[in-house]
Amino acid sequence: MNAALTFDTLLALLLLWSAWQALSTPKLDRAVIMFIVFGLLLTLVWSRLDAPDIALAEAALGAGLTGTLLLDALAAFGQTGQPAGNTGFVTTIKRFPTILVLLVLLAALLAALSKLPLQAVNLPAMVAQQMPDSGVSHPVTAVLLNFRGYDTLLEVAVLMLALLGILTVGLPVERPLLSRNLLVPILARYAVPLMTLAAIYLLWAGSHRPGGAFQAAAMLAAGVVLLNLAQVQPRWIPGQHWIRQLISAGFLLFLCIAALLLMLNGGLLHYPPDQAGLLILLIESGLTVSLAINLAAFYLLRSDRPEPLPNQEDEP
Amino acid sequence: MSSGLLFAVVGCLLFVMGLGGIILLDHLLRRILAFNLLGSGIFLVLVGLAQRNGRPDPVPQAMVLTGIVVSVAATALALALARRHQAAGGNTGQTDRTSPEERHD
Amino acid sequence: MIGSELLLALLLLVNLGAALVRAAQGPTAADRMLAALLFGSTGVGILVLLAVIQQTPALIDVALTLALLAAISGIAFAQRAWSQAVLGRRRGTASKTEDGDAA
Amino acid sequence: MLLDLASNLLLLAGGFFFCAGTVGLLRFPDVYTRLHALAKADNLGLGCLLAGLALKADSLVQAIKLLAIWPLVLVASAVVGYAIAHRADQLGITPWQRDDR
Repeated sequence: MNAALTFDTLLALLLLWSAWQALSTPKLDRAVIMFIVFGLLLTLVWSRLDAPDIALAEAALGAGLTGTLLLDALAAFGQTGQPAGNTGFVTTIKRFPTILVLLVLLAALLAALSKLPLQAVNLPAMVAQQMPDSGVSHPVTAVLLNFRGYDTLLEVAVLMLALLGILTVGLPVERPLLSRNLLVPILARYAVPLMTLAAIYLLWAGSHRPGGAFQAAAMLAAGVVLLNLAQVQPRWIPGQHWIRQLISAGFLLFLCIAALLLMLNGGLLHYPPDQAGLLILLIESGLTVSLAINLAAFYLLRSDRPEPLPNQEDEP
Repeated sequence: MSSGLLFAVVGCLLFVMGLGGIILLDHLLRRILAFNLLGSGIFLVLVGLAQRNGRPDPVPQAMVLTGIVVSVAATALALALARRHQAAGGNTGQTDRTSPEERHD
Repeated sequence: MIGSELLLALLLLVNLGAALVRAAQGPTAADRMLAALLFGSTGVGILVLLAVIQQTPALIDVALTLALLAAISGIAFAQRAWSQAVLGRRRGTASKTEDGDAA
Repeated sequence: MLLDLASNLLLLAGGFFFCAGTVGLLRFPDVYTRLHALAKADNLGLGCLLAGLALKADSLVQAIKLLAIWPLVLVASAVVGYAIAHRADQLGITPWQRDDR
């Protein structure tokens, strides 16, 4: 057994272990932390799969944003008491049929996996063939913004819709900091400029090597979250218009370019090859800012109304 | 066995675990975690399966990159919904249906 | 040469695994959070080794990202999430009585 | 070559310190001491590892990038370690003493 395979197997086992812990542990805090660990292990998996773009996004989002969102929610849910273990013998019997169906599904999936033909179409070769027309030299960026540009356009729309949905159902109430210390603001003051620099670097790198708008945006959003944790950046309240304007600006820029190209070239997001690089850079810069604010808004946009049910408060 | 195939199999396992979690778990936050595990499983299958021969494939990688950002958005929306549900006095399903009085201990 | 670095990466992964399993057992929530913090050092180490082994310098960027961001979830945990309610125990006895879930 | 030898020695030292950190995490009795194992031994190991790899790096830019990671990790782990220990102290978790056992 060679070392690379041992490495992969051990990594796979750790990944499955952390996923199992996140689902099965009776304690909520442990479940959330194990899920954060799962995300970080996944970063290593993407690195092993030669997907540094995804690893970058997973590291930035998993460590920066998803983790803090979940920990924040944990603090809100934690106050209603710990969930019961729910692992008694009777519940196991009741759950047996479901588990059986799931196992059959798993067997079917694995069987299907083993029967798939190795390769029906050779996508990497097709991408490589089209690369000269794409205006960039990194294949993932070419796919994201040129060959499948409309997917990316719709994705930005999905992010905006999620934020609209959150605004519609009512924003979560901001919870007070439980503890504060002097070191975190100092860290934030030094780290956030570095993170901004790193984001600009990732954006610039996107055209010729792994990196790009999403990773840069995730990095910037993490910076804003850190500023909030350091109490430098207060929460955003729903009335602030510049937030909404900036969030929609990136999407509208993308949409305008798409519409313009539709009128000029007759194809949605069909860039002329000699201007493709410039247009993609323009779109990516706009996207970075608006995606970053959108992602940060998931954490920072908080209601200014008090908790509807104050009797549930039992903070020290 | 290439690492692509290995992690595709792991992706299948994660998908089934996540699905089981969504069906079987009570607490809303746990279901959101399970939903994310399920999504990660799908991403692993997508990328791992395309790279069984060991060569990186940019198309599924770009799709998964999009998917990760979307799943963060979905998670944020789900968390907001769950917190709203709880703030409105709804049961997050986290107990102890036999003794609801003990929820405020 | 690549072989020795792969072995070192494997050694680090074994370390990471052992530390993760230990940290996940608690007994306090902070002990579990150590599991996430491990990625700030051991995870970064594995990533830079993988960058050399697989000859993908972009993984160094991933390591840089992780180094910059590893702090955030730890700080969020200490400042926002780790309360008595989450701990679920009385003051002062936490380190003794927290340990209830070996599962 | 001498450079290769130095690099390999540093890598070995890095592996050793990582192992030491893990042993510390496995054996230390409370949060404070375990934080200390993580923040000290592991970060020293990472420093050795990064220095070892930087000596072998293909280009100067890559070497500088590798070495830049270390101060970042040091600062980050110092702040996180402080934040968690501070909070643990606030929650009244008493540090372990030999007499306890």
